[in-house]
Amino acid sequence: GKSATTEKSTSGELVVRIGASAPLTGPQAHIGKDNESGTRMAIEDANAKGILIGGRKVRFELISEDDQADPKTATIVAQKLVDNKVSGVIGHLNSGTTIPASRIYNDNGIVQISPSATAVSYTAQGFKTAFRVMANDAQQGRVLGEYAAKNLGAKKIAVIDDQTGYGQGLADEFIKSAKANGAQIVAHEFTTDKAYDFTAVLTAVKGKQPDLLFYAGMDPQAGPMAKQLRALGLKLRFMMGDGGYTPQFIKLAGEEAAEGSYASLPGVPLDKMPGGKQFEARFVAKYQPIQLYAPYCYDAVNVMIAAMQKADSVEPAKYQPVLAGISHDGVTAKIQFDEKGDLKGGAITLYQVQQGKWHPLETLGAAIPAAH
Amino acid sequence: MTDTLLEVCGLEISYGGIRAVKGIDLHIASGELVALIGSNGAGKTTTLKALAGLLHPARGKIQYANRSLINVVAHQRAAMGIALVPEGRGVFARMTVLENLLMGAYIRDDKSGIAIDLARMYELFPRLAERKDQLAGTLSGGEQQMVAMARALMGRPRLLMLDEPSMGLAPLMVQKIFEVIRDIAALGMSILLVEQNAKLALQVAQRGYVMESGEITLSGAATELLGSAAVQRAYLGA
Amino acid sequence: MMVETTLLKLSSVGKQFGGLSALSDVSLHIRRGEIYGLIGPNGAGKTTLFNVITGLYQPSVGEFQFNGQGYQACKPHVLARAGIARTFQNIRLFANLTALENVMIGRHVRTRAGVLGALLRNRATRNEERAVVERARELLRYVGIEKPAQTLAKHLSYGEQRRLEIARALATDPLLLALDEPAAGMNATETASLKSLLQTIRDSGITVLLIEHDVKLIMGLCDRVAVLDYGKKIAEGIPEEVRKNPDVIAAYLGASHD
Amino acid sequence: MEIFLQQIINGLVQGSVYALVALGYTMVYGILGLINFAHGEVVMIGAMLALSSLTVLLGLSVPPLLALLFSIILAMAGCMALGYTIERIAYRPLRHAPRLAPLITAIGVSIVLQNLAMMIWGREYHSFPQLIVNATHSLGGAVINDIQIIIFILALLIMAGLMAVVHRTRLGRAMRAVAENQHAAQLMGVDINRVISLTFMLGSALAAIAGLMVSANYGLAHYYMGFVLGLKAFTAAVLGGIGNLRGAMLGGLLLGLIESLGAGYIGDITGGFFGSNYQDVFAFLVLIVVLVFRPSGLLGERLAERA
Amino acid sequence: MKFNSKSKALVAALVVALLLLPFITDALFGRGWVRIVDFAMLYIMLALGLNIVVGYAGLLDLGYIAFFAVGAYCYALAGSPHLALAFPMMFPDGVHLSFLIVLPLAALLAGGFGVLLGAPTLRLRGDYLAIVTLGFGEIIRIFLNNLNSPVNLTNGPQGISRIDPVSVANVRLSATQNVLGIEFPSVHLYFYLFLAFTALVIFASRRLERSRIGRAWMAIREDEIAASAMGINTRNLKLLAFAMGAMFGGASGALFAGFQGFVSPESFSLMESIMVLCMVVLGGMGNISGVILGGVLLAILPEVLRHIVVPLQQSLFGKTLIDPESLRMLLFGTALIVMMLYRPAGLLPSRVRRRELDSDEVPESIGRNQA
Ligand SMILES: Nc1ncnc2c1ncn2[C@@H]1O[C@H](COP(=O)(O)OP(=O)(O)OP(=O)(O)O)[C@@H](O)[C@H]1O
Ligand SMILES: Nc1ncnc2c1ncn2[C@@H]1O[C@H](COP(=O)(O)OP(=O)(O)OP(=O)(O)O)[C@@H](O)[C@H]1O
Ligand SMILES: [Mg+2]
Ligand SMILES: [Mg+2]
Repeated sequence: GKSATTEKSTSGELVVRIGASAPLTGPQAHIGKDNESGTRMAIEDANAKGILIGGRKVRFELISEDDQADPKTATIVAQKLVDNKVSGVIGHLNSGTTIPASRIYNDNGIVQISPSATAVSYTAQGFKTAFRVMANDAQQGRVLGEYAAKNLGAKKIAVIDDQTGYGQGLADEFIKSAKANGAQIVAHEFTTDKAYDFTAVLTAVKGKQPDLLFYAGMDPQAGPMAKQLRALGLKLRFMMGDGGYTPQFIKLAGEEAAEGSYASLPGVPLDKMPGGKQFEARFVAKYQPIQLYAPYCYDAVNVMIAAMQKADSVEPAKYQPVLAGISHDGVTAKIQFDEKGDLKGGAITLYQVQQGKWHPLETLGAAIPAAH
Repeated sequence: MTDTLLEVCGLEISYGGIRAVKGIDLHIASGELVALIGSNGAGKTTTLKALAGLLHPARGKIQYANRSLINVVAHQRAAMGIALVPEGRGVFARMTVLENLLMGAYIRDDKSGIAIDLARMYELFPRLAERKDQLAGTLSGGEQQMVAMARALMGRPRLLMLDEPSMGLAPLMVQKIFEVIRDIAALGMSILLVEQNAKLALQVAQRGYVMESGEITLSGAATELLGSAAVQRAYLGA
Repeated sequence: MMVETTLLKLSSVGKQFGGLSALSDVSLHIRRGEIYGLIGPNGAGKTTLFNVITGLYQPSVGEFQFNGQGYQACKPHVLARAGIARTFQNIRLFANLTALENVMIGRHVRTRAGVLGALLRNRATRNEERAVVERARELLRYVGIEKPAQTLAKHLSYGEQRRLEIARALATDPLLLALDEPAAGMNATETASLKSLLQTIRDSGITVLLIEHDVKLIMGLCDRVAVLDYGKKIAEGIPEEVRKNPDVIAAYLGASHD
Repeated sequence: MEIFLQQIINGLVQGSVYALVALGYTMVYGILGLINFAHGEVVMIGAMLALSSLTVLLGLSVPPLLALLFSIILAMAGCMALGYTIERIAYRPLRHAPRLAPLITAIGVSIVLQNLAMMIWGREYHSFPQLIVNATHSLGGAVINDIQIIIFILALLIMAGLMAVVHRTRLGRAMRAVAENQHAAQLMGVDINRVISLTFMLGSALAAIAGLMVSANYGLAHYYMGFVLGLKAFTAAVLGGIGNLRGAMLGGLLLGLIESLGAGYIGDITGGFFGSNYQDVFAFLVLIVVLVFRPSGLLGERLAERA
Repeated sequence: MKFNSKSKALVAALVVALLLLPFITDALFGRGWVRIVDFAMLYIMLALGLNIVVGYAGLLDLGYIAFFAVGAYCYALAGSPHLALAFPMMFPDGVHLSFLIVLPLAALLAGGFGVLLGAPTLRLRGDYLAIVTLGFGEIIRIFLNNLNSPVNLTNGPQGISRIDPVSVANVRLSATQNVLGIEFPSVHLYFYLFLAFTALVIFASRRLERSRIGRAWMAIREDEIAASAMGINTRNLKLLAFAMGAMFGGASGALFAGFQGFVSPESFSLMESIMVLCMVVLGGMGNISGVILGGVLLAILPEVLRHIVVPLQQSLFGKTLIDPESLRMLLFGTALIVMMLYRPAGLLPSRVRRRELDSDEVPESIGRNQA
């Protein structure tokens, strides 16, 4: 059917619907809500600005749906957003939901920008409509592995992943890169995204005497893991991907155990970006401390709107080619897409917990060529 | 003249839509042994269950010791001195014989009295004394029947109701159980006895009721009933 | 000669439960066409013996021969197919199925339709189904409970349930029908009608093995009687002999039995 | 060796947590034959109640130990009320219904409690305040801390206490009688509704303690924490023989050990072919093997069915 | 089955209504709802399969979704480029078998797994069986989640994407088709496919229920010992029940994979097994119409709640006070409880259950009647 259309409201405005989807119930609800808030803020900002497209004032409307982090529900939600004639979709949070939904958006010609799905296969399906504003597993894993082996000089590395699509993808790429840079992987252990006792795997890791432990997973696990790590007397460096870069991590680990941990986050540190600090201040005032991907959602909406403005159309078919070639200054990075829809040359910043706070160490990978 | 302990008027009980007991009257005096006989499915068990409070009658009055039993639930009736030895014995299989007997005294808290009664039960049923630490579920049928009776007696009931105590018992054991019934009746307890072995039942009882398809069709002195041609034909296989 | 007249032969069968010897060294043989009674005090091992010959328990020692073939450690369904059917002391009907369905299930072992037959419902299957229903109705009539055919088994009265168990057992076309206290809970009149039913069954050529505490029934019905006590066979013979046996009187009948 | 010892300690601590929860499962199962799927959520509510109360009290600068004591009592009381309510509303009306009906209401209760908790306490993970100095002890190279020791001892004590209640007291006898035959129990004068309610309340009080222990040990609380824990505890109860208190304890400890040894050594045993990602497979295989040989669990009574 | 003219008309009306259903749904509620209806059909198939195991044979299975998973992965591997990764020499483009071959294959494979699961559990009863089947379901999920190494068979947690859509006789169901001037969008086409299969499953269930096999299952459900004494080979028949149920599950799994185009282990979690069980029990165990109703209700209820929670609050309080998503799940849980309390034997109880309940309604205080 016809994909996206617009409707007139009484005041003669053009109402443009933007869909958003993330898990709002279930164990990941706190991150899903964070995504929703980031998206909402961008839309409210745009409405406040009073954007004109096709000569008419545009009012953006958010349609947010709960995909429960479930692939099947994600397709239902996707179909519903299509039914609701959204002009674009910001979502989903997980790769496992983003991929099945992307087929539906593609079939209906609707642009999708995922703020946080990192699986390489999302953009490898050949869908023109699929974009993301987050470095994929390959990009991030490569940088992290290199950093661990080269910059931190780790010789013997242990890896734990949470057996989710995200964790496994990241861990695999990390291992490849760490090995390529001369480190030895002495253990690869596993946990789940619902666990909170890691003593057994950590003890197993301890037996292998690594000097660095990389955890590929999210903060609810990373926090307690850091804590138990110290309790078990493991003396090594603890490193995570973007899933660990949260205030929650420090809270759950306790400041003592969290101290010195590393995490990465695609993009440039917020306070180094023009408007980044301001975004953070406003976001915290309005909602709550940033959990994780709210800035990426904010950027995703903005880059989408920028493309609409540039194309002077809210029709996906019209603004999609513009989006593919856009260059937009977001709060997380300068956003450009490669031919697959992946973030081009995405910078990745490494952070460390120092005195109970995340501090940026250095920004890497700006020169990394696009994956594959 | 002894006074009436239990009086039942127009008792009616149904299962779903089916009326199993259709408005019966009966009464038991203090210290009396009354037999209730009738063929399969006549409604005897149903009646006893209703008296014990396990079923709610659709209609009718039950007076016990001059109190109405409507709205008195089963465990309260037990506390009032009504005991039922159910069809199939209902012993607590995974509890020992002793624990079963102590369950019988659940409503009491006079420790010394319970000890005395326990000794009395072991006297009455020496077999149980031998087996007091055995799990009741592993006892033979006859032994379980003894447990069930002793357990009921441990509550010092004023009214003891027995539902087919001889079922599945070997002849020797039947004799034994009936001796016990006679003994406890002699101690002044009121007893309502349901039995298929109508002859034995009417031999120990003072009065009897005959029940058919949910109705009382005959009643009277036990000896009279034993002699009645109708009873002989229907229940004694004569 | 023995092979032809003997239907069931137990040789030195024993069954142990933990330390308890429920059956020890029991040998007996049942002839084709007779009604064989099994009596004994409570807990003597009668039901255990039933469980052994119907495969619910595996004997600890010994084996038995049925219809000329030896059995040891066999599954119940194998013995049912071989021709042993039983009733249960504590009635075990399919409580939530109708009387008719209960008997139809008894036909299972003598019918053959499988998944394919069920799905295709071809001529053979349809004919078989029809025959099953017919036979089931016939058996209900035979034991005298055709009226409540559509009643759930658990809503039948006690006597009806006992009869239904017999009908269900008969539906398996048994050579040996084993009945565990069929008259328990029946009054004298009802027992009398049961007695004539059992005679009819015997006359139709089925051998009957009967456990009962109703001495009158046993003595009036059985061709031969065995007595168990503490898991051992203490007497065997025609009713008149057994009744006079002092061991039997001491262990089971009691002095004053008429 | 030191690693092995540490894995044993890990297993015992985790196992004690399972055991604490499994005891509650088993009590309810023992009396009603009902899998109380909502039990895990009661554990979670216990942790959350304790957390809230601690937050408030510590905010009012109440001394930590006093705050802890009060919070334990509050959590227990809250969970007891909750257990009573659940039984009253969702299980009692179904006591004579087909066997699976209460299983469905249990699932419903579980969903309701989870989402209620999410509304009340939010979606995020809470860190649980550390109240006592949690000293670490070294044991032949392996480490164990105070909270872990407390959990282990508490689980044993509670089991012993429950055993004493069930086998020595009048209430315990009544509970067993109700479990076996409600009909006959009533005839003995037992108020079965009261006994069942008490059982639920007792089980829920245990759940509150378990919830508090889990949160204190791992330093977190979250509205979703009950589900997996409940499932593991249920598995442990079955492994030990559901309905049997000692079985719950044994099953819990065993499951904990199986998990930690599995996670620690599957990789080495299988030459790296299977790793700790197959930890649950290993645990379930042990369970299946145990049940194949002992169909009613390790300590479950094997009442060979009388025919 | 014989119909008189009245019921013939009824059946005809029903058929017409079902054929029009996707169009009506689309027109009234939008295409998203057609997709929901499609999923509901898949759930009905699943629930009917589980009904054979739980409802007929009385075997409580908490890991049923595993068979759905086996079917789905079977289809995914046999109809996607994925195997090219693991076996580039053998399958340079992956495997792309025809739907008509893969479907029976998936069913058979799942049936085989059913037997595999059944075998060690034969001696277990009730809740012990439940936990072992639960474990089995988890084992399958864990394997699917981890078989991406050493050989990448399942692609692990990332799942398999780019699965071929179902195509029958060269008609691709993933694209809108034009038949006689009427446009049939993809979700409609899948609806008809699922409808046909559901009809098949219903037909098979009915025939099995009223057959010698079905009676034997019910006998086992009622009393296993008595059943075996009646000559029923309980072992074989239980295995058969597991296998039949698993085959239905496997077939619907294959349909799911083709419909969704993506499978990952997340879709086969324990919660899914529990939901399918809820459908069976809540609808009315052992009764086909009940199970169908249960499937429809539980598949659609959360979606209905998704749509009414916000407007409801707005009309009640003028604004959205309570977070709509948790309220939705809260209401769903409450609905489960209330429906069960209101109809303990299921919404449409089977004949047997219905009568069983009648007799239990009166004697309120009677104890558990164990056999
Ligand atoms: N739970 C029930 N549901 C429906 N009908 C029942 C139920 N229990 C008993 N009945 C019916 O009620 C009637 C009376 O049954 P009851 O058990 O009281 O008979 P009884 O006189 O004790 O017979 P018996 O001598 O066989 O024990 C019978 O027709 C029986 O089928
Ligand atoms: N499954 C079992 N486990 C343990 N002991 C058993 C089992 N089955 C039977 N027994 C014991 O074996 C002995 C014989 O029991 P059985 O049931 O055969 O006696 P019976 O002769 O049928 O007695 P009744 O006349 O009372 O029915 C009893 O002591 C009984 O407790
Ligand atoms: Mg009776
Ligand atoms: Mg016996």
